[in-house]
Amino acid sequence: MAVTEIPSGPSVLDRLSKPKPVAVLVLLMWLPLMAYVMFGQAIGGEARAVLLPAIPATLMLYVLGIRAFRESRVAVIGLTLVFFWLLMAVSAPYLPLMDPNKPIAPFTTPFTERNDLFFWLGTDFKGRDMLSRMIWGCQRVLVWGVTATMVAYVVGAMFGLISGYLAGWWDEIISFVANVLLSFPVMVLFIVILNYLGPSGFNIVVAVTFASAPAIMRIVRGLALDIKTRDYVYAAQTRGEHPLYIMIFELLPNVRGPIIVDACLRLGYTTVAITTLTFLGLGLQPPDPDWGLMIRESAKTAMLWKFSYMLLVPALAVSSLILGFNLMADGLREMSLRD
Amino acid sequence: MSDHAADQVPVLECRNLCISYYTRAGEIPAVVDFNLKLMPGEAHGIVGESGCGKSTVALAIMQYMGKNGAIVGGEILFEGRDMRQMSEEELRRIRGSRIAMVYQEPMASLNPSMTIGDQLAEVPIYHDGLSEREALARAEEMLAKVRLPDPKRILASYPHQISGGQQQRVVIAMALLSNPKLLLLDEPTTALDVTVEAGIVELINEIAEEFGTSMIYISHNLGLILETCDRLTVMYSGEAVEVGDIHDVFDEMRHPYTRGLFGSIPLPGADKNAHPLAAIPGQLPLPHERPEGCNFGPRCTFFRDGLCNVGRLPMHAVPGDDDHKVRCERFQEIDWDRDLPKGEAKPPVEAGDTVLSVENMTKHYLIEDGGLFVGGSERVVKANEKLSFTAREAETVAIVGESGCGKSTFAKVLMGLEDATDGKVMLGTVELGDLPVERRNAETISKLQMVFQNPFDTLNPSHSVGSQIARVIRKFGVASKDEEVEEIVFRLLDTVKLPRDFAKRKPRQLSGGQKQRVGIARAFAGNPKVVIADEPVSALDVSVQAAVTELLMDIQRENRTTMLFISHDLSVVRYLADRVVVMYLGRIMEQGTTEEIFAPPYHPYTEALLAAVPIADTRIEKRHIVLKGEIPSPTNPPRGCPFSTRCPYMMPGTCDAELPPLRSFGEGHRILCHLDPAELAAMEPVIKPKVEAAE
Amino acid sequence: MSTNETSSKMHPKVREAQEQMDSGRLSRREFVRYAALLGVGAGAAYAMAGLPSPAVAQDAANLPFPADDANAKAGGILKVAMQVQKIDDPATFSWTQASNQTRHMLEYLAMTGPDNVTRPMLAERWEASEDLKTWTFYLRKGVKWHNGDDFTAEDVKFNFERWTNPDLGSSNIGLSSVSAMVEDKDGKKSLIDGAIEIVDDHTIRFNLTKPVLSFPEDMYNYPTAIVHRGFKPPLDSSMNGTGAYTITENVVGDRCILKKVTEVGGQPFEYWGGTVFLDEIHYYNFDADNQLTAFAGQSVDAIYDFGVEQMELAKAIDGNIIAARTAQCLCCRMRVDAEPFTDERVRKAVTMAIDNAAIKPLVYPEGGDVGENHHVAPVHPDYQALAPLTRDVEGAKALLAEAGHPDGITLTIDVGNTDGPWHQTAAEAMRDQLKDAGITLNINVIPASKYWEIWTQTPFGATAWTHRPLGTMVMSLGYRTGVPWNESGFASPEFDAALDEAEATLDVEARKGLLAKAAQILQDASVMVMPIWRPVYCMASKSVNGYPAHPTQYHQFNKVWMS
Amino acid sequence: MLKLILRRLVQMVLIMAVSSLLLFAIFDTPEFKKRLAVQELGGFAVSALTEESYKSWLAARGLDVPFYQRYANWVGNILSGDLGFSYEKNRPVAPLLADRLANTGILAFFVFALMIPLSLILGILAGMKEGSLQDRTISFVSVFTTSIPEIASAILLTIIFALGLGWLPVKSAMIGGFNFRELILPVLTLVIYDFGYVARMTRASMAEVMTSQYIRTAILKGLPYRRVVMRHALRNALIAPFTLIVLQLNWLLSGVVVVEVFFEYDGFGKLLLEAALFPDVEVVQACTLVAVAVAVLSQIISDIGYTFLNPRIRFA
Repeated sequence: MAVTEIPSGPSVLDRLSKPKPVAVLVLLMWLPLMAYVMFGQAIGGEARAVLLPAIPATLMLYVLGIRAFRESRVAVIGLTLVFFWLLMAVSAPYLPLMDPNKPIAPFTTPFTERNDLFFWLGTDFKGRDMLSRMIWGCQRVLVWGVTATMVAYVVGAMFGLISGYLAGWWDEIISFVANVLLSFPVMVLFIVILNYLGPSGFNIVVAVTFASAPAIMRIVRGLALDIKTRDYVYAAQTRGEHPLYIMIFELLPNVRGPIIVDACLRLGYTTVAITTLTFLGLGLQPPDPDWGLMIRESAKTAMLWKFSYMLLVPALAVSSLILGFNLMADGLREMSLRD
Repeated sequence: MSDHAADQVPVLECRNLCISYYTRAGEIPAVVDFNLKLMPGEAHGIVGESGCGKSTVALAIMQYMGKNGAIVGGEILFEGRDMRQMSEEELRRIRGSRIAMVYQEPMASLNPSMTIGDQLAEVPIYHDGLSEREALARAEEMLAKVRLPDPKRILASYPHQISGGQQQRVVIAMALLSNPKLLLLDEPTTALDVTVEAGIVELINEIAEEFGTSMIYISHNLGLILETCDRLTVMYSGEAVEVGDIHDVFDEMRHPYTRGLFGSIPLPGADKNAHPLAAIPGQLPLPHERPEGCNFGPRCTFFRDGLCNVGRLPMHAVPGDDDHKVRCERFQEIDWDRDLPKGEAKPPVEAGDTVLSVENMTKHYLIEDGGLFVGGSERVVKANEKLSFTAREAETVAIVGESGCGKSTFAKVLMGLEDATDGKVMLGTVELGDLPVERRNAETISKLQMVFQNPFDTLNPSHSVGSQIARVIRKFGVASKDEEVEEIVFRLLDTVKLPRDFAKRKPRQLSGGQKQRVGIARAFAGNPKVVIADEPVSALDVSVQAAVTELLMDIQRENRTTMLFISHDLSVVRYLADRVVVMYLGRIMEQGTTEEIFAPPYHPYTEALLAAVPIADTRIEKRHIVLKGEIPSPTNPPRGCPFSTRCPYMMPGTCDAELPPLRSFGEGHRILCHLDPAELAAMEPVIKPKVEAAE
Repeated sequence: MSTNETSSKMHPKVREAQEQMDSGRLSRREFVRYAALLGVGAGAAYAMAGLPSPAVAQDAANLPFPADDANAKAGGILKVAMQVQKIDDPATFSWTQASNQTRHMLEYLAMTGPDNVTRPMLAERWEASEDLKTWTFYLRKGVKWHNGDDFTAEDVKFNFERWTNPDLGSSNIGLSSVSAMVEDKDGKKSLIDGAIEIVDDHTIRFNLTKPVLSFPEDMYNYPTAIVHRGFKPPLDSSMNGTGAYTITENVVGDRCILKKVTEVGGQPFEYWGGTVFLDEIHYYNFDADNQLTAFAGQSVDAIYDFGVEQMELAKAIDGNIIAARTAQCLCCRMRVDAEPFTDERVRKAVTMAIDNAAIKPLVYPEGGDVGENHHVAPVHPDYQALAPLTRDVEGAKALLAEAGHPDGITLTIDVGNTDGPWHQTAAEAMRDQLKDAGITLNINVIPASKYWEIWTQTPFGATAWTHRPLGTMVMSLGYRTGVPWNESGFASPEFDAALDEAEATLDVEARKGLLAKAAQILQDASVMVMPIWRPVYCMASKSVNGYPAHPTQYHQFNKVWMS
Repeated sequence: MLKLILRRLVQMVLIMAVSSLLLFAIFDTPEFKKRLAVQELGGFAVSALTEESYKSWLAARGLDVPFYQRYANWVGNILSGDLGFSYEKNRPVAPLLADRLANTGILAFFVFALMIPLSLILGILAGMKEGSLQDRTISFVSVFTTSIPEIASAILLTIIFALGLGWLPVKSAMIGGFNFRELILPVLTLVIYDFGYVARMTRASMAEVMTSQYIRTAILKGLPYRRVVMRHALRNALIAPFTLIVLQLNWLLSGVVVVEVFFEYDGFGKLLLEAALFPDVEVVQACTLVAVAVAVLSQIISDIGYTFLNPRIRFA
């Protein structure tokens, strides 16, 4: 009877009274970007048109974000850094940049003119414009990093909820698997998985999921263990709710808050991981620009004071994005502590 | 003692003390214009509800304001010297030696990674320059003075190795080590069980006598203040509203809030039908939303526009008594004898047929002492042992007991979250004992609902109030169309006296009392037959408690619902219960009607419980019974009678060997005790009116 | 050996060649190489060609090495950055690097110098019969093994027997000289009885089943190092060679240390090849990413090989960059049996839309040769230029339209960067050019090891082919119908016939023409885009003197000295 | 306690068994074997091999039997102390791994020697006075440094100290034997990334302790501030960082990969990456086992330490 009932949403009242403009904006920004980066080639010629709605959406989200975070200066700085790169990612095809893959004038130092073109950040060993590569380079890191983190969260949260709420054998098995995975140093896990699957964005998602989900699962499990002792869960149990309903509608929304901070930090870790793996040759593959790839390629060619800009540019770019995520996490934590 | 010689210097004097906190929202005044004069040997109580600033005062006296608090005005004179002018070093020398403090949560107040001996010895080492050995010897002596058994063992223990009551005694010993002039006690017994609390209160009173220490006793419990203090300050929302001799304030209160407080607490004589509680309307203002003029104005029945809400109100001395002051502009216009707050009397309700019957219900847990693979030992925890009682329609049955008595387990079995090990639980004709909630049908589930203790936990913070009530309505099939459900949600909100637009609110926008009302609405949404109320008001402020209690009773009365009221507070139980079940360590020690329970013959445990509960009524005299020791752990209960380890009537060889017989005294009144029925019947009442009225 | 002595026994083909040279059909340089192969001493050959002989020692020893530098100082350690591989069995080496590790310990019968002329090494000289089927090698006397044994014909025979034993799995069995001593017996290859004759201790004769001109050249192929007759793999267990140095430590992936051999069994060791200057030769394993940095930091004195992408970096470092022309290339071949390349018009459109001459400077701004979409390089002695290719975008579009792709076509090329990121650069340049003809080229970059798994199967792939001394060699390895390395699936009886004819023709000029015919067939079939013949770069610090640049990247450090 | 350690060890063995079996299965695909052949023989040579000679090549390397059989052999060998043979490096795994672990050990030693005092002192200074200027400065610096991934800080340090100022060598291959100067950049890189994290955790722990009620008790007992911090706060505040630092061992095994590869330092991480890419199965196996062992052992150490430092558990 009650056991097989499929849980329904919290309530009509709740749903009707709350339109979610932020969610709509996030989707407007994210889906085109994801489509562009993951399936840009498949879309073909005018793929950049899909990014058109994403640009205003990103700007609006930024304004909303600033308003929401205004209490914390740290968070605002972090948000600004992250949104700078998001904006670059969605608008790169529309910016007056040179083709990031086109060899123009090799080894042009920054702020010099060559072939009647001015190179703000110089060019790399193939003569590709560094400014353009840096800006285009954020697309793949952002898209794959965020996607990987999201997937890891979905998987981790799912198992965490099951493990924490249902306990017993579920917990034993899930916790053991998590322990096995956590016993591998992250990089070892990445190397083994990517080596097996081969390097690609989708496989990075898989690898990050394997590496991050156990930790997320532990956090969610801990939260679930705490929340399940709350009276409202007790109330749901005593009115005979299905465990699935309790996990999704009673636990999950309350787990959400604490893990947002963690998610921001983890976005940073994932960005580090993707850059590092790409540097090691296990991550994203050339020729499209990517920061890790820029480092990888330049490490061969630029180990000299006068060429060090080739390494410096991607290194600073990736650090600024990670700093953005970390500052956001810091600010969010600070704000949550104040409440 | 009331006429002090003029040359006597007060131990402590606060003059126009103002304390503020600095937050994002700016400066929030926590305490405004606070005055206090404490003479040597005097015990002064500060009473008030949460957020009134009473603990802030204590910490301000210690000059310990945290990083965002500050004393913004006034003076604190300790033995005539302004503490605000003292250097850090001077303060350090006073703290712990001249002024000492006892805290609300003893466990958190002791360093978990240091032995008690080390923590105690520090005080004489740093204040009196004793060597470590001397200091430890002094500590041991002091532990003995606070009646701790085996002081040597305790010195070597870490805080977590001793019980909560013992921890509090350690904290008190620590405070007394340097023989302080002034002792600040900040809710020292709130975290403890009633019978343990009684022991601590007794100790405090003895200290006051033995050491002659001046004390400031902070509490929300008027009864405790009455038992410990000479003078009293009543605080409301950052201000002292009434100050005076304890008897003056209790018997001739001159502030509407003070009187409201007394009206809200169930004193002996209150009765849910004849003399229901009179709740103070409204709720406490938030610190940054205090009204102009009198803070109590918006809730006050004597409020007068243009008088009470203008400017800052001063304290007025009550004519004829300089020591008695009130912060009220109209106290002289009010007829204090006539305008007593009174609830509306209601006709008593006739109990109907038996709805719930529990028969020999037993619940045992198996605890595995985890071995590496197999072979870990198993222990049985007898959470509930042979519980038997019945509850009739529209009846309120109170289940009384302290922590570990098994009342929560019992609720879990009833709600179907645990299976009974043995025995029967019948709801009407449905046997619930081995019917877990997943296997119960919607009708059975909806017949049995629960109101929870903690208002902050009872509602899911992520969903709106309306949706949480609506879910119950749908789930129990009361209605399914959106409009109908909405209509019922609104009606329920009306019933619990909340505005309809609360449906859209999230729980965090509600106060504790309001949340509890929503919890009640939710419990009654499925038209239950039986409602289990697990300490529904114990976490609420006194002035709000009454309103919620009354609401609960009204709805119950209207729906003829059976209520199982779980509580440790005998005052509330006496007020609202029709019948009472007293539990101790998983067993029912005594059950009967409320009158039977509160009059002899008592079970010795009931007797001790009654004696332990502080009563805020000067006209009542209580017998003095303090139980020794602590409640044993349910995982390791004593042999024989579970109460035998603490029972003043303990008969060695009998009580600690065999389970006592169940003795019946008239219909339904049963006592589980070895004592002779005659002996039980010969007991004197614990509470009786004072023969001689206090002056 | 004097010039006269040589000329008295001069091979008739030498006279033929000399005539060709005189009539202008054979370049002087090629004559020298050719004559040397046929047993004429290199010095004599240079003399006959009227060319100044490079500074090769002209003393009686007839040494293959350059002459001693008068300023040379003995002593010192040469440190080279190179991948350090395992060296269990020289006959089964797969990579040049391994042979470089052993080259100064284990020596060869012949040695091809940087001038592409092959000189006798452990052999003192050789003679070929007129039909080029019988070759007699006269071994150098006085060559000692490090264990004190004399080097004899037995040693040589032992090596040939090893190579021809298919169980060993040596790639030498595929050399045209060695394969001409092997027969198929019961489906198993084995050495023909009597193929190797020991004439005396220092003379050995080989009887071949077919004429082979390149026998001496084959004898400097990297897996043909001569080991002691008592050799048992692995080499590490008993280091024994004829060279001036011996390996004292070989840690794979880390270092290989060679030290000068000074004494053997208490006796001083006298190296047959004259003075060597270095005390030690060290190879250190560095990632390509790090080798130039290590060089700049003076951790090493020389670099085995660096990619063009590192050229700017190398230039910025103080040192000599040494470039050599090679026949190493990137063969962007289309599989003629895979869609859409089954349609010749599509392939043709691709090659027509690409301007090889424009790609080369993008990939290799310095050095290298422009490819002609077939597999014979200008450095090959049998190369003959074809009519220059011209880019024809409109023509390509028209062909595409004709083939049913009027709106253009999307192709994907697999690039493994097996030889460095320049593969990708070349592919990107192709992409940019193809765009003009409406061809969208997706570049699928995959890891090198992955690429080797699919290199023969992928429809469109960029494969790196290494240097081989002869055009006929590589053409028959890669494009004959059904051969294992035929990665394009190209099958043309016409081509096979032309190639057969070229291989059987000994007349150099005729051979060139015939090979050019085969090349033309390949080019016309548009099987590949071959944009570039790449140069190899190595680098040595200024303190390294006489560091030779060899197109095959073989190290010869006997006369190198450190200042 | 002993039981807990035993349980952990059993768990460790179980995890090792499961993970190594998985690894064997993973590396058993024909693609991996082919890749191995390509690495050893060259791409051209492999495709010229006949089916038969490829099979004999597999047999020569013992790759022709099913992976579980190889696994069984391998386990047998492990139990008899033989960690296997490296195809790539052409030598037994045990001495190879020992060499590399020793190098990484040296690296780790200096990292910890620098990181522990630095992060603890900074963390305590920051946490002692939450919200003060010194707290905000230290906090910001530590967020900032943790935001620079190893690869970026390696680059920055190299650019500044090696390429720019020329004070330190660019690479750390140590071909001339152990050279302390070559160790500085890798150590600094790891320390910069990691100390911020530990400092922040120490700060959080210290700040939490400083706002706890027992610290209030200690202050209101009239103890000097020094005594409050040193005797009451530190011990409790250091429990969490201690366990964290021990667990950093596990992190370090990840961090060293990129640092060792970047600086060409012959340690465990570089070995692992090379072996995985080769694919040198038995080396990967051995490395993984070591990594798991380090992870589990550090957990055990951290558990024991936690118990030892925390009387609440020690005398439970």
